[in-house]
Amino acid sequence: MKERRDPDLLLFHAPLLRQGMTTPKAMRDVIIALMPATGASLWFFGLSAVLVIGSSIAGAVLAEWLFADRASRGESLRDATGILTGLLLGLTLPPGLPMWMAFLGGFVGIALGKVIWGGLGHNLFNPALLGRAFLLATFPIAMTTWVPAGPEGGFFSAYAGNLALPFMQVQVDGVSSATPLGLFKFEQEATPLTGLMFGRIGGSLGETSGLLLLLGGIYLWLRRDLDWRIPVSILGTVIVFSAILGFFDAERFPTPMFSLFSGGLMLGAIYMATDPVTSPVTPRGAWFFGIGTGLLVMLIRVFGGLPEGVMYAILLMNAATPLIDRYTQPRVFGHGVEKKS
Amino acid sequence: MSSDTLKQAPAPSSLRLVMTLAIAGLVSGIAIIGIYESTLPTITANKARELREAVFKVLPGVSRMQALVYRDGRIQAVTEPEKDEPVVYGGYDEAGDFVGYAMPGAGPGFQDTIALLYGYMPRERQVVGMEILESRETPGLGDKIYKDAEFVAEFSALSVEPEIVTVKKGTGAQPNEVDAITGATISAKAVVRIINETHVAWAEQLPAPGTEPPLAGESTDDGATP
Amino acid sequence: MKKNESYEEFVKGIWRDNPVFAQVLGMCPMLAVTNSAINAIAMGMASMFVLVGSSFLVSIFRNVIPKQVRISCFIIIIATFVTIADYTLLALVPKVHKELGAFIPLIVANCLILGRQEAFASRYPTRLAVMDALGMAGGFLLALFSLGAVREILGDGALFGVRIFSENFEPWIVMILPPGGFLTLGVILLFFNWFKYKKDEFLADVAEAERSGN
Amino acid sequence: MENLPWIFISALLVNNFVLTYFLGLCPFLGVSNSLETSARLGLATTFVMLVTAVCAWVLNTYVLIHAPYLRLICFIVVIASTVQFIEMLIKKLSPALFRAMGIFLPLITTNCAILGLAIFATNRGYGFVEGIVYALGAGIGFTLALVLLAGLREESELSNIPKLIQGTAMNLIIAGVLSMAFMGFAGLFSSS
Amino acid sequence: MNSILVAPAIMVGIGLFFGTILAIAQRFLKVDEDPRIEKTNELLPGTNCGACGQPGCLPFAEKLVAGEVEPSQCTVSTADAIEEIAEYLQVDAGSQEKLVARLRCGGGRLQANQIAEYQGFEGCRAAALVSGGGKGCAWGCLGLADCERACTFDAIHMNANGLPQVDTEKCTACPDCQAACPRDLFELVPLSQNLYVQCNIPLAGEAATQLCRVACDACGRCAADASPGLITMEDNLPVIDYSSGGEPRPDAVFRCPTRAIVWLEREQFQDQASRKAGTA
Amino acid sequence: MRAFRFLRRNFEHGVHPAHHKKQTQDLPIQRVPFGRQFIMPLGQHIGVPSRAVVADGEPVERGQLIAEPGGFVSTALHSPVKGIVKKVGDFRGVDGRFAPAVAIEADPFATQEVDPDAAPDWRSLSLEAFIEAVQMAGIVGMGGAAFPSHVKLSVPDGVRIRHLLINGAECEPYLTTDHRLMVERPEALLEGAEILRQKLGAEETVIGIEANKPDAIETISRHLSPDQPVRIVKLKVKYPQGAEKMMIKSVFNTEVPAGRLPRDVEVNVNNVGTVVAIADYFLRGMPLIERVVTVAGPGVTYPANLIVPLGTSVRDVVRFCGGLKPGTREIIMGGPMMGRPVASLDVPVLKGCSGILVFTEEQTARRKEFPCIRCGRCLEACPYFLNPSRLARLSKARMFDEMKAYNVFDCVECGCCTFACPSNIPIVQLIRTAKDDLKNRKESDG
Repeated sequence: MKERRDPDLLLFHAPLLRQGMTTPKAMRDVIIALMPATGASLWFFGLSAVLVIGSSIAGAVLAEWLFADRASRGESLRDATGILTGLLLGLTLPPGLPMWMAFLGGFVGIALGKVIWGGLGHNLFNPALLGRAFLLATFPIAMTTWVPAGPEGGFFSAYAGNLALPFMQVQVDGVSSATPLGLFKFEQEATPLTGLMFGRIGGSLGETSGLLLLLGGIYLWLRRDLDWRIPVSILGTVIVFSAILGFFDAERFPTPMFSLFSGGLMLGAIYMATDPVTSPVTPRGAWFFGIGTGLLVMLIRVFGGLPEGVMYAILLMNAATPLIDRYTQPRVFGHGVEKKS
Repeated sequence: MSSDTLKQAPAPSSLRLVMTLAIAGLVSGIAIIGIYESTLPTITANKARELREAVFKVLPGVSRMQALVYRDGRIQAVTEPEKDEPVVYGGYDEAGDFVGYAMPGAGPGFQDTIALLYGYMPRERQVVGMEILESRETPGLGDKIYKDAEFVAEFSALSVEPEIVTVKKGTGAQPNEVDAITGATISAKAVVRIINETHVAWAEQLPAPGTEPPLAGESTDDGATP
Repeated sequence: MKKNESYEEFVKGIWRDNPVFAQVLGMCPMLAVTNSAINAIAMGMASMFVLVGSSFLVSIFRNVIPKQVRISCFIIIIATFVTIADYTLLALVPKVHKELGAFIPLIVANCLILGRQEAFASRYPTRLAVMDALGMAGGFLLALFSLGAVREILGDGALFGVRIFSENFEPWIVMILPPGGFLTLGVILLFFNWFKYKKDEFLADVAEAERSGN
Repeated sequence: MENLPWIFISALLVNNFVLTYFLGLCPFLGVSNSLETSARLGLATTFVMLVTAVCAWVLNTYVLIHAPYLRLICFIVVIASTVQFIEMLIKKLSPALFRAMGIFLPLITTNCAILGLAIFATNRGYGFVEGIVYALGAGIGFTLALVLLAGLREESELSNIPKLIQGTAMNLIIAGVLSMAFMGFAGLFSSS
Repeated sequence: MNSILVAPAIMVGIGLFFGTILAIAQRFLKVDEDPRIEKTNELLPGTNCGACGQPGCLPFAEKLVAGEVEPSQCTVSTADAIEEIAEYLQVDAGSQEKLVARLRCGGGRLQANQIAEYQGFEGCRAAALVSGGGKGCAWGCLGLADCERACTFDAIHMNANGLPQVDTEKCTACPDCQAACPRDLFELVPLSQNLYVQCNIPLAGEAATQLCRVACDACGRCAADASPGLITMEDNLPVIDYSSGGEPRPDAVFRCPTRAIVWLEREQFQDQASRKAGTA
Repeated sequence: MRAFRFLRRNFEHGVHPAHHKKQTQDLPIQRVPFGRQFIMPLGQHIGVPSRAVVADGEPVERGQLIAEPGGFVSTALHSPVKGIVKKVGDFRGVDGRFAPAVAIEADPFATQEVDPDAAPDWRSLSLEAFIEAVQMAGIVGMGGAAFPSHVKLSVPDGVRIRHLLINGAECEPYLTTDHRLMVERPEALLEGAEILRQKLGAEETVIGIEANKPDAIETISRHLSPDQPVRIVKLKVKYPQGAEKMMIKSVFNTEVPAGRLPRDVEVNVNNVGTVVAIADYFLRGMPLIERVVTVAGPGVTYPANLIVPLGTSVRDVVRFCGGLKPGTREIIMGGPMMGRPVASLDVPVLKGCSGILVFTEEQTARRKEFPCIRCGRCLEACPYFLNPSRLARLSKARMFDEMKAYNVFDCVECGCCTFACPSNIPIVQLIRTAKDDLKNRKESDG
């Protein structure tokens, strides 16, 4: 047999096999997991939800596209992280927020939270939360104006606030309501648990239904896309903390279940705090991160001036992540083992 | 030029160092006292005017005032309160009759300490005006405690019995209830709390209505009445 | 010739060696008081007064002050000027003084001012020292003003208290809050870098063209 | 006296010297590239702050009642002398520490956080104990901010931050984000 | 009137008090340190590059003051700065010939053969680990810019041919690129030595030229023509002995059939770049 | 407690790659015909290269010594064929470099047999002589690392070996050489094990086999005589079960301290292939001149388990297996997790080469790299509990010195991290680069 020309051989360092899971797939999984909660927000808030979430995704994607260098422009869009950031941000916004603000939030979140750090995997703060923190500091009134679920005109009508002209003020809707946490903090008024679990309460688009968020979390856990330690430790800390407080003064402090299902805790603990890029990489670090987040959440909610503190708690723990990582390196195999005599 | 500064090795004596410092101190002391003395009258006048304006604002119908302190078990008028001594201002009308107290209070707000002045009429047991002197509350939210006319107006006739309470916006019906500010509940509550605390602190010390110290000359009132 | 030299000293402080953008000095007052343009200018003027005055004095006495206590002497001189500025502002514009609050005395601790004494005024003749101080303070003022203007325009919709947008403009409150200070300055520095980078690129192109031309 | 916890928390978190008052930015931006150095500098600054608080109280109580207009110049001179003294002490006791701090030890003098502490404490009329607590809160808050930033900066060395942003611009933006996160502490313990 | 006296009195009092304390402290806490060390350190460039063989500038300053090293051993400083240090310390500046880093390989993409395709982390050392990175020549430059990244002084840039071009003006002859090169191709050579062998292949004849067009095939013509002792063949490569006394001449270059030996005036590979521009 | 020990018969972390062993696990071992030219590099093992003792043109017999050990950590080399030494010089090796080797041209008419009487009587040898005999037989670890076996057997005074552990895990995907050896030559395995056990004075022999080779377990059990102190341990299927220290952890639940050897926990570990080679030498007189190689992978026409004389070129082996399929992109020597891709088909099969795998476009196309998102999968894969994510990022930033603090030198390059990485970052390569750089600098400093 005549010898053919040798093939062009490829040199690639071992190992040459791969597990099959890739980063973009993981990102897509998170988006899938968020679908039930997104669906619920559409159910409750109708067109408004579409407008707000759509604008924040548009802002995020535009920033991603604008600041990417020519070579990686397509790449950074394909890995779906920009869309995920926009979606997460959108779910934390109040339904009546002007579209331009949601857009700005998405844009700033990606620009300050991701692009300037060098893109995916290099940022140290959660971009979605950064965008939200920016919005909350910039437009405190619009960001804390909550509307009761369901615009008056049915599914296809939007809140007037959504349609404010760019850079212009919000036309406040006639009725505004408060979030369960706000009600509890300022009016000592507890919202029934069923409302918290199934929606129909004032709050941001994605936080109305705790149960659906939990469902997505379970999906992610099954797909192994999520470090289960973080949500478990955050939620656990919150439960324990509220239980202890409740032990001292059940009237004044919220019950564990209320703490668990109110506000953005579910959304934050399952989807934001677990952002792998900005949470500790070491398993022990993940516990510290979760416990720290839980404590800060309760600190701000119970003793702070704000009704809700999940966002700040996660951002603060993001800032502490490099330190946590550094001091929670696992014990290396064979280290610290006494030689058998 | 750098090389010859490098070579000046011999260290000057300690005495010279100390003397240089002393002379510098002397000269600067003189300069500072000079500027201080020359600006003092203007500054004092500015401060007095500011205070008076604030007092007149929180106590409607008042045109004269004097500082009052609690000394030797009673409230008395002083020309200049001592440092760190709690003080209230008595407001008097054109005729020199006592109208009410302007009471300064301070306490932690949302962001930082809030300092305020409120007018209190002991006879009616009512707060009749409130002015924020100092605060670093969040612009756009917390700063409504002085920017929101509606909120400030809440304090124009407010009963202190049994104490002032903050209620949700639009629900205040009782004379001792203040409508909170949407989105800035903490700041609003802080204002009310400061007033309550100040009121409690002074409650025992203020004399019974009608026995307030009379206007003691015009000395503290530098040029209020033309 | 002489004139050129002092002009040089003046100009370098304004742009090339701008204390804030290029040297990153004097950040504390820079960020703390620039929530409005007027405050920024007041702070800039006060700093200019202190810097020029102390540079002048330090330069005059530069050969008299022993090396070992020079820093202490500089500080005393600076603190004196600051106290003078403090009281003058308090007497003339009490409102602005109240806004600037504790940051006027803090001019003393502005590393720019002490740094200029140490690096320049204590080594060069009076004339150059004053020009340098004017340049540096001018640059500082410029930086303060640009930051203050940006923050006031976005944060309040106004400049020098005059509305420049329509009534309905939604102010960006973060701009007049502390984070806004950091972020705005960061973004301005980014532009400054970008500008320098473009210029360097341009110069490199020119040099390249020259080399290949030869 | 019951205000003490609030004073501490306020100086530590709510009104963090670096992140909301912009005090001590020079070392904040300069030294924060290494975690170890920044922790040491933070502790040194905390120590100097404590000393300053004591000095300020002594000056306020015994000297400045006679001449309030000398406040600034007295503070700065006393602080400068104290720092110089400490500098000598460190140089003598631990040359390694001295070398690690480098030029930043004398810079503590021009660290406005120190002077700011003295001035704020005086403006607020804090007494001796309150002053000490305030200094402790401010110093630990300063250290906290410094250490957090240092950790973030060390980590960001591994990121491929675009060349244009590297350096001060990036540090300022990180500081801005930190400052934004610290806004969450607003109102802490003030309502209870 | 009283206050007018109080102010200066307090100032003088404070000045005296702290002046005295510091003066006393100075006496008791004084650390015996040569002030010249600090000053010298200030005069040094402060790059802490280690080109001088010391771990940093401060240790170098200490050695300078101790007289253990010469100022000119700091290859980073400008001549003026070295002069200034020498003058300050009152020592001889010493003379150090300007050294630059030269690459002992001329086989870029256009010259050297590739036998397989490398994929993975872009870096020479990383590629060398994977069966030699696919380059046919096992001794030559891999062209993945480890040296460019390692250079503290921005003196090395990869040219279009995939070879590192050393900017002789910026090069301070620090050992960074030598340490970075997995094939150990960098040499620190005096700038004045023009004749240079740009190949590292210990093979002879066709075995060598099969791998690379500009490989030295060990024909020995350069050695035969040069003045005696100047060029000798060792391990199939010419070695130039500048101390032999014979004068190096550019003729050797023209005798070389593969252009493995070159005559360098300034930067390496300049002619290659221009030639490529001409042909392409 | 003892009842639950089976639960702990495992090490922590690790990964579960698909084993891909179906292709060859049931194919009996065949012998590859002798080719024309054999290249025997002098540095086939870890340690000092051997010293050639033959010259150009010299005739050699099959099994004749052609190179003697170059030092203690070095072994002898023997001619794989009867033929003529063509050249002693530089040839390209597996690592792409040129290295000294002996090229032998085979005598096409020779019967290529080994003299069985050359076998020394192991029972009469003293321990030292036995160890020297192992060295002179050129026997090295056949699992892939090619560490000279006699060094492992040389136990310092005062150290006792209680357990002889025979490594039959073969956790690398695709490879079936040890599997086939265990199935086809259980007697040789047990004989070799007995020789080693007696010489080491160990109490028992433990054979660790992954649970996915039931036929191997069954065959060996069948050949066991009840009086032999041999125990078979079924191990969980998990990579890298076959790594020495991991297997010790699995079998004895003991961690070998970092920087120490198995002998410090009274264990001696040998690969199945090594043990068979010992038996072949001491019972049949054949030094290490050939080995079993699995040729597999989607790019090879007829996958096989082959006995290949050392020095045979990959080209010859592949040709015997029916050549390469079109679209072949990658040829690996060893397993897919730790093996080396080769740059040319002319490189020879060496002592440590357990497999030749041929991959096509389909396998190589899936390695697109994404940025590290610090998901932590590598931390949960690393059997050494390192932080590969951080190591890789440090290495990318060229901060090699900082990597020491993260125990970079504890990495054994097993490849779990890279396998698990969803971003396809070549972590092992980055770590090796750093190690290489650090070692290089240490040498130049010293």
